[in-house]
Amino acid sequence: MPFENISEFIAMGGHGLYVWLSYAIAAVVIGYNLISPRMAKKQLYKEHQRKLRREQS
Amino acid sequence: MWQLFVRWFHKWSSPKWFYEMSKPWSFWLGWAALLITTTAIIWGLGFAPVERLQGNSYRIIFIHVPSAFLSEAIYVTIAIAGAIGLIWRIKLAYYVAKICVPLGMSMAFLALATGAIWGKPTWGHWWVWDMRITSMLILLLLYIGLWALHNAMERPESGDRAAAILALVGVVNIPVIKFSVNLVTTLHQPATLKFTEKAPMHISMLIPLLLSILGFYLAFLALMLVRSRIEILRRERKAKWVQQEIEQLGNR
Amino acid sequence: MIKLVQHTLQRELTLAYRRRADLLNPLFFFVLVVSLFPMGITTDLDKLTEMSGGVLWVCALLASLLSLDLMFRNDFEDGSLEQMLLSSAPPQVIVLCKIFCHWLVTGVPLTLLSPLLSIMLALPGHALPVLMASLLLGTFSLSLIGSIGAALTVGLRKGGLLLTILIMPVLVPVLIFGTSTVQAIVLGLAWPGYLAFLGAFTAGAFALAPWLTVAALKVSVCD
Amino acid sequence: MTKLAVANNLFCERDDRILFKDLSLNITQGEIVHIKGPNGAGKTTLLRRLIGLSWVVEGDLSWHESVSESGIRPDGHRFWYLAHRPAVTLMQTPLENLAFAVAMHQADVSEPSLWAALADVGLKGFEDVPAHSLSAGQQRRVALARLYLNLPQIKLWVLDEPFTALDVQAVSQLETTIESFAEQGGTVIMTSHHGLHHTSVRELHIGAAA
Repeated sequence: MPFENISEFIAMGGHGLYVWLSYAIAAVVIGYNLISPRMAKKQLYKEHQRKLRREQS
Repeated sequence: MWQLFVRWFHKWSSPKWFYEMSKPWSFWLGWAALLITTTAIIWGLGFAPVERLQGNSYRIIFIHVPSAFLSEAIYVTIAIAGAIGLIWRIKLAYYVAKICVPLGMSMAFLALATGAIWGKPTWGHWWVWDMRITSMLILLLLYIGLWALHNAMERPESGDRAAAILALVGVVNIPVIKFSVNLVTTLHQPATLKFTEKAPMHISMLIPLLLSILGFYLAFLALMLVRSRIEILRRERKAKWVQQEIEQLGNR
Repeated sequence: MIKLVQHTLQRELTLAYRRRADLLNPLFFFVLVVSLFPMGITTDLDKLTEMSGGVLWVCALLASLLSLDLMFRNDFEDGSLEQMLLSSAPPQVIVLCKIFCHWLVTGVPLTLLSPLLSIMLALPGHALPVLMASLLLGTFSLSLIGSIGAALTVGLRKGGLLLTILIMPVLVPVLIFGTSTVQAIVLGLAWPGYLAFLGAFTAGAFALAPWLTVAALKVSVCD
Repeated sequence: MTKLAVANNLFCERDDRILFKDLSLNITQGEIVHIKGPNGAGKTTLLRRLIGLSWVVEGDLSWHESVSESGIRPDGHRFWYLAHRPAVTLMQTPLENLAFAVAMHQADVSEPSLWAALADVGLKGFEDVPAHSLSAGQQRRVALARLYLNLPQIKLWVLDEPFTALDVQAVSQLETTIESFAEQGGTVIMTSHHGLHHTSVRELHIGAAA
């Protein structure tokens, strides 16, 4: 085990900033990639609804 | 054998077939990717031993290397899909190529950002004109070009074809770019992982790294399928089955 | 076929002559930007010698990028371009003629101008022939690769900036081989290898660019 | 008579709007096909599809071997295409423009015939003037001059609005030329808002009017 306790794990032997910053950016990028398909689906649905309404009126 | 392949190819190149058949695939691939990547990252962050020279900062490798690998693989995928589209006029190939662009772009960005952050504890600078970082920057620029070209075209069909041609130009150039960048950058360490020679890494670091690479690839495949399905819905709007499918989106 | 090549070259060159004001702009740009460098960075001749190759190369690259947008634009707007694609001769031949003329009227003048600017940047005299050779080759591959970008963006109203974004990353090897050649001779190292890389790159571009350009032109014209 | 071109199930859509669908088209050698339709009906697009200059139209099309080796689109040296953009380079003289058009068809035409063709369209005395100093009608005539060259290998004219910007006299002259070309066995496919008065004109309506 490289780390004895949680604070050592967070500190990463003085490199905590770099490691956690990297992982934070990774989380943001991957998170965006996971969420954006959902947003796109919603957008498609909304556009479809708008089109239906336009055709009805 | 060839006949079988051709039939398989034709089936999968039909948007409707692809839409139906890819559903379970993206589901299982997605869960597998999540499981494997989480395992790899927990292992890499908490349990892999400290590297002798770089200390704990080397733990960035578990996202840096997979994203760098993936960004190059995605560019090649785009070029191949674009070529298939240009040669056989298969719309689905263009859709795949198109949705791969933002995926590849985000991976290139991630590789670049983590590479730069890693550079600070390793070399003492946030940015070093290292061969691999420089090539990654150029790859990111190539992605931006693809994306900009696609957006600039009025008709999406023209954008598809234009981007496919540009991707071919880029993919031919990638090895030359790497070679030339290698010429000017003297300050660099040898590539960490080469499949052709024995990796100098310790096995307890190598396994989480390989797992992480696998997980990233699986996640890419899953996301590619999901996004392709949305692109099919968007571009094939006029088809009746697509409209029914969009209706159902609201029910979920 | 030979007649067609003759005709196309003649047409392109007379057109270039009649639109010569357009052609002078890249040259002025080249002179202007190169002379900005010493003012912006340093007037120390020793330091300038060190960077001269790179500065000349970057500026030549930017200057000829400026003129790329016009490669097909006029022909696209007056309809000549679609006639070229309909021609019974392979359109690749016509495109190659156009690329060659573009190089003749931008790359070659830039090269001819470079001795003057190399004096301003204190490039050693013995490096000059190598600089000019590298610029001649490099600007040709720039015209070749640039034609693909010009063809992709010819249908867009604001194609100029996009063209730069598309083509810049692909031109990195040209820049690197070119500056490395010049720097090698300035530092007294072996330079022919770098020049050979540049030559190989140009040969590759020569083989592929006409086909890709025609494919791109078809996208721009046919859609 | 030989069927020059057969097209089936042509379908075209622009911006989610269907311009035409299930359009079938037979073109026989020696006839004048006049494609009619309101603005924006897809006439130009259809013409461009016929000569292989458009990818937006779906459907089957085959050309007879007398004008096309590949069968997909007519060979470049077998036809003239007069487009909406007339391919007249303004920085060049009418003579240079005509000579270049001929060169791209890889045809051999003597200098005097070029002069004669330009004289036929009423550009005598303007041969060496830059085209940008000509009027709009004269510029159209520069493009039309190639139709007066009488090249034997040309079997087909594809004309997109050939009467635009022409005066009454030039219009009737062009009509006569088109008719005599058809009488000699040539085929003409054209769009125009102007009616042609000729026995063998076949009108084809596309778009809303159909």
